[in-house]
Amino acid sequence: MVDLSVNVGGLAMRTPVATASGTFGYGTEYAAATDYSKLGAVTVKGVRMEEWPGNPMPRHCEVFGGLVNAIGLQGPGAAAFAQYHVPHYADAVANPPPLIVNVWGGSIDEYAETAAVLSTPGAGSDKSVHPLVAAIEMNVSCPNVKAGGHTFGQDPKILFEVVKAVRAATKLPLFVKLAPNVPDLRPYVAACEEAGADALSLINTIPAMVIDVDTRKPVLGNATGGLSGRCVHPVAVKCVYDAHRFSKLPILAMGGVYDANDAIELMLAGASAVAVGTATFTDPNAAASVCDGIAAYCERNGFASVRELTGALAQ
Amino acid sequence: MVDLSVNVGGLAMRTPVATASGTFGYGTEYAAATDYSKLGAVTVKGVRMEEWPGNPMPRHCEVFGGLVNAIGLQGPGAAAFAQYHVPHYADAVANPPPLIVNVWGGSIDEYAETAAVLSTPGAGSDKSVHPLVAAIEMNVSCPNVKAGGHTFGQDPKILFEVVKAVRAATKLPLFVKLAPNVPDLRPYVAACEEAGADALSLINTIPAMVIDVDTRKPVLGNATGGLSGRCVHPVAVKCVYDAHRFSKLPILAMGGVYDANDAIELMLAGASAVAVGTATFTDPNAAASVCDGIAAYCERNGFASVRELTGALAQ
Amino acid sequence: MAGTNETCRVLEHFDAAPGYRFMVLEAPKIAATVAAGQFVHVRVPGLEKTALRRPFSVFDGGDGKLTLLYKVVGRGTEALRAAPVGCAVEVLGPLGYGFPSTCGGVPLLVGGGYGVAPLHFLAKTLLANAKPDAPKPILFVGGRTAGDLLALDKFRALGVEVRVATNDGSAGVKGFVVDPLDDELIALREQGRKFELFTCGPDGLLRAVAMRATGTGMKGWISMDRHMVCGVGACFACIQKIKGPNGKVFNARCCVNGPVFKAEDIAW
Amino acid sequence: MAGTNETCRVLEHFDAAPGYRFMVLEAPKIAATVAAGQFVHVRVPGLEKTALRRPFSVFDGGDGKLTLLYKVVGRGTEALRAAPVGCAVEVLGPLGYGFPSTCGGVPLLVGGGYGVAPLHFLAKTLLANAKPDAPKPILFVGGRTAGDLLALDKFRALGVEVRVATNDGSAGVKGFVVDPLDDELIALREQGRKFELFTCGPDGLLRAVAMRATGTGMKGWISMDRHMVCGVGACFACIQKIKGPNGKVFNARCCVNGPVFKAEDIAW
Repeated sequence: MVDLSVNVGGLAMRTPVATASGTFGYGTEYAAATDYSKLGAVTVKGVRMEEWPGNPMPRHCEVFGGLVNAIGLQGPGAAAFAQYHVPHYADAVANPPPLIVNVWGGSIDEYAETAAVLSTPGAGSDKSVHPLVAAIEMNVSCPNVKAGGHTFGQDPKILFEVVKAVRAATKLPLFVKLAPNVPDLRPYVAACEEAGADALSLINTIPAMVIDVDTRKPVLGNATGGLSGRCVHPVAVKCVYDAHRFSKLPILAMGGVYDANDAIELMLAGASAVAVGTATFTDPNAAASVCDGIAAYCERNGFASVRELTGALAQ
Repeated sequence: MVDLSVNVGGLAMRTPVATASGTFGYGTEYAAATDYSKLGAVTVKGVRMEEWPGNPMPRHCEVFGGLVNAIGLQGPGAAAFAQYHVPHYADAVANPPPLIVNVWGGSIDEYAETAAVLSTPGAGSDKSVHPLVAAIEMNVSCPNVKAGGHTFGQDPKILFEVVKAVRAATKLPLFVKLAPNVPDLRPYVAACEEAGADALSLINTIPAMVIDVDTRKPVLGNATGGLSGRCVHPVAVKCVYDAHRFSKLPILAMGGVYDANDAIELMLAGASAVAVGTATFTDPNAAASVCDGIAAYCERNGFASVRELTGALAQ
Repeated sequence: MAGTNETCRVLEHFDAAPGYRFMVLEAPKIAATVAAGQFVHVRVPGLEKTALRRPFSVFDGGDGKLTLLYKVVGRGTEALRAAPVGCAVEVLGPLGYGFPSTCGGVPLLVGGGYGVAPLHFLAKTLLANAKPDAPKPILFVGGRTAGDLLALDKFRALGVEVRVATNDGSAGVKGFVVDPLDDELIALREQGRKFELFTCGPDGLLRAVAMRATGTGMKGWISMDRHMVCGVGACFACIQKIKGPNGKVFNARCCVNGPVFKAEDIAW
Repeated sequence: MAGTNETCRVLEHFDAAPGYRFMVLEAPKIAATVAAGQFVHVRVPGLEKTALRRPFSVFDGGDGKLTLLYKVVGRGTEALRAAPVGCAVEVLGPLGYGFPSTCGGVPLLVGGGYGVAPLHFLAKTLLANAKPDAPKPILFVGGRTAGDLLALDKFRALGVEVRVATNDGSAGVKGFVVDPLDDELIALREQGRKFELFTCGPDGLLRAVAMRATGTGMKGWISMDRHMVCGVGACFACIQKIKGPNGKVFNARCCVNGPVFKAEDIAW
């Protein structure tokens, strides 16, 4: 029996496989097609303080090997999420994995406020608003909202400030989700480390665009969007490999994980756990299959614990 | 009859379709399978002053929707290129399209020297070493050589210095090939503009990596490489769209062009011409088919000149 | 409320008309609970492994089988067309909220193109649940030309009266499907009879039918055709502006809050 | 020197042995000029549109036809296996420098696994060009087990003597293919006869054969098996360190400077 449990920056996961933000709703939507026992965590859609309508339609476009989306972080707001969605998840799912709440805002204050609301009672408390709210994942790299995410993640100095503010607002395990489209991840990773983040989430979608040559208009209502899917996987492996070489922050890796090999590549590159995202749209059971495949790989190759895979490149 | 001719930063092209650097050797390798009359320019493999061996094997890895390569700019050096490869191209190809010479170096001086050698006689001359050497494309964004390319392109200040130095060394049309993996293209484009570049080439490959889970080693001899192929196309469209909105520099666009629609998307986003790269490996005649398809599109949609496509998004 | 992901065998697969196909699937789990107006999310065999699923409404369900009626319209349906009888297809369903299973008045079904698919299942359901003296459904169906009219024989076999309009007059009255519909609405008003409207088709038709519902104060059930990504409400890609219970307009997900919405709730 | 991109019809396609396939293509343009040791670059039907081509050496060429012998070893050859007779396949070729077409001595052909493919075409070529009294080629062929020995009947039908070694002794002598080869080399030395070595197979075998050539001062022709990307020298992905005319080692492209190299030129 392979030990599948991992601990990523203080978040205990029973398997190294999570779902990725924006692809698994608030944890219940895929319930009838999901084997939750194989999931180490569920990352929910991005939440900010206020309800947010998201972008105009169309919000997605399939491309070869992937998907370009510009959903625009539609969400119910932190209070409604905490009051309605979290208890609903707790009720609907038997033996539910812990939630990683993806958080964003239009200002540094809003990031901190949102994190604080999810960590009540008491700012800076290590008690969360609900026992299942187990970690915060800061979205500082969504390419689809002008005011939000992206701008906070593209300058290491601002990144440091926003992470520091959230760190002060919550004692929950704090993940920062970074963008792959930087010349060098180092200053961004260093900013997260210095500001007190517990872990990194790598990678967000890659800024992308599709034009309809017949109408001569952008396909997406937002004009541009973010690329995800199998085609971004080699980019994710490279980012994880880089981050792992120059930082001790544990990494939750996402980007084109469709099968166990995709996940194992990311773990060998340095990830402590992986998240399955776009693949779920094609195969609702993708995350569970990935988990089974990782266990089989460990068994086959004599790894007693999945934790041994992290950064285990052969010399 | 649609007018297919374009002029990109002083480079006159009889069609808006070129080949991309690194995918078409020195112009003659695909000769028997190529209809050169459909090509507006041929971009040759990267050249620096000295002969360069490139990276260890393996140098490539196929991925779903694309290709990760780490060739590492193997090349004969500028003198050998000028003395042997250019005349060979001139001899072997009837009615040859002009050459865009991709240039790189290990230092700002080497960039300038290489450009000067290709522009002899006389530094700063607008006469090139051979009438077919028609433009310089500065490679400041190759992810596969440590000392070279990449480092010069990732900091706008250094980018400005290296472009300025090459600008002083040649009067040939000067293209700068930029990386897509930046948070914001603006400072990079501005640096090229201020340093006197004539055009932009967008995009280079995206840093990427593939790991063999059986050997637990990176597949590539260089460990990491660059992703190209159809899967990067939406990223290229986004980069071109951005660059065209905040700069008047004409754009030669490359990145996942497999068919005419792929090319037209890039032109509508703002490109003046496109280059076909990885697609040629699958279909040696891809560039010619793209050219035919662009002409048919113009005909069908009432564009008298392909130049009308540039940035022609409908409102 | 997400459906089961069932591996289904193709039992039959044949042309409904040029460019339109029927696919009959062995789907005991999904067929056991599927209701008219719900949809299924199909992983198309033959597409690359990363290809998104395609949503299809259900033409018929029950007896362990599921019948889809689809138009060959793009890359996905081109590939689906080639799926041979006997091959396995992954189907997620049943998904979404469908039509009500009973009707308080004359059921007026209005379909455009392959929008008749869920209306067939609906007609069958309404007839099965109707009291003996209840009025039978009437199908109003429109298309550009006679070739766009699908499965009318199957509606007639259920005892459904079919009224046809084509833009080119090649079948039924020349004009739009709302023309015969409006004739019927006037007749029903003169008779003082109640009715409900059920529709599926292009957005323009949906809106026209919804206006008839809100304009007469009768119930209108509008099935929105959107390309869905997840099919279960997880991704928020297939939104439609809907008036919520508090009167506030919000971005509802067609896959999980719909695809069938009440006419008066849609903020066009 | 790049080849023609010819759309070829599959004439025959059948198992050579379990896991190995023969494919006969109608390829008048390529077959007209192809030489033994050259290869072709095949766009595999059924793979996604972006898939790279796969290189295959030529088992037989001429009479407008091209015969390939390949091992089903990965995603590309798995897909190729399914190509039905009659289907069209895009083939770029002939590519690269092959073997010489004549031999100054006893032609010793040494093959491992599907490495026998170009050696068959070579044997046929040498026999066609040989003077009547010239020594016939001898094929030394090795594999892990008898199942890895391919097309030996076709070599024998040409009049080629075949000497077999298998690691498990299930056919021929138990051991490595160089064992019977070394026996022959000793015999030829004792007889004072010249020979040339021609080989294709795994790198270990190539190196062993090249050492026999350089160690005896005889000519050795080594065909390198590399996964090629462009196949024509454009991309520099398939390099091998080679001693140039000036003695300087450089990264030669196997596709265009090879795939056949002289034994003494290879910098292992």
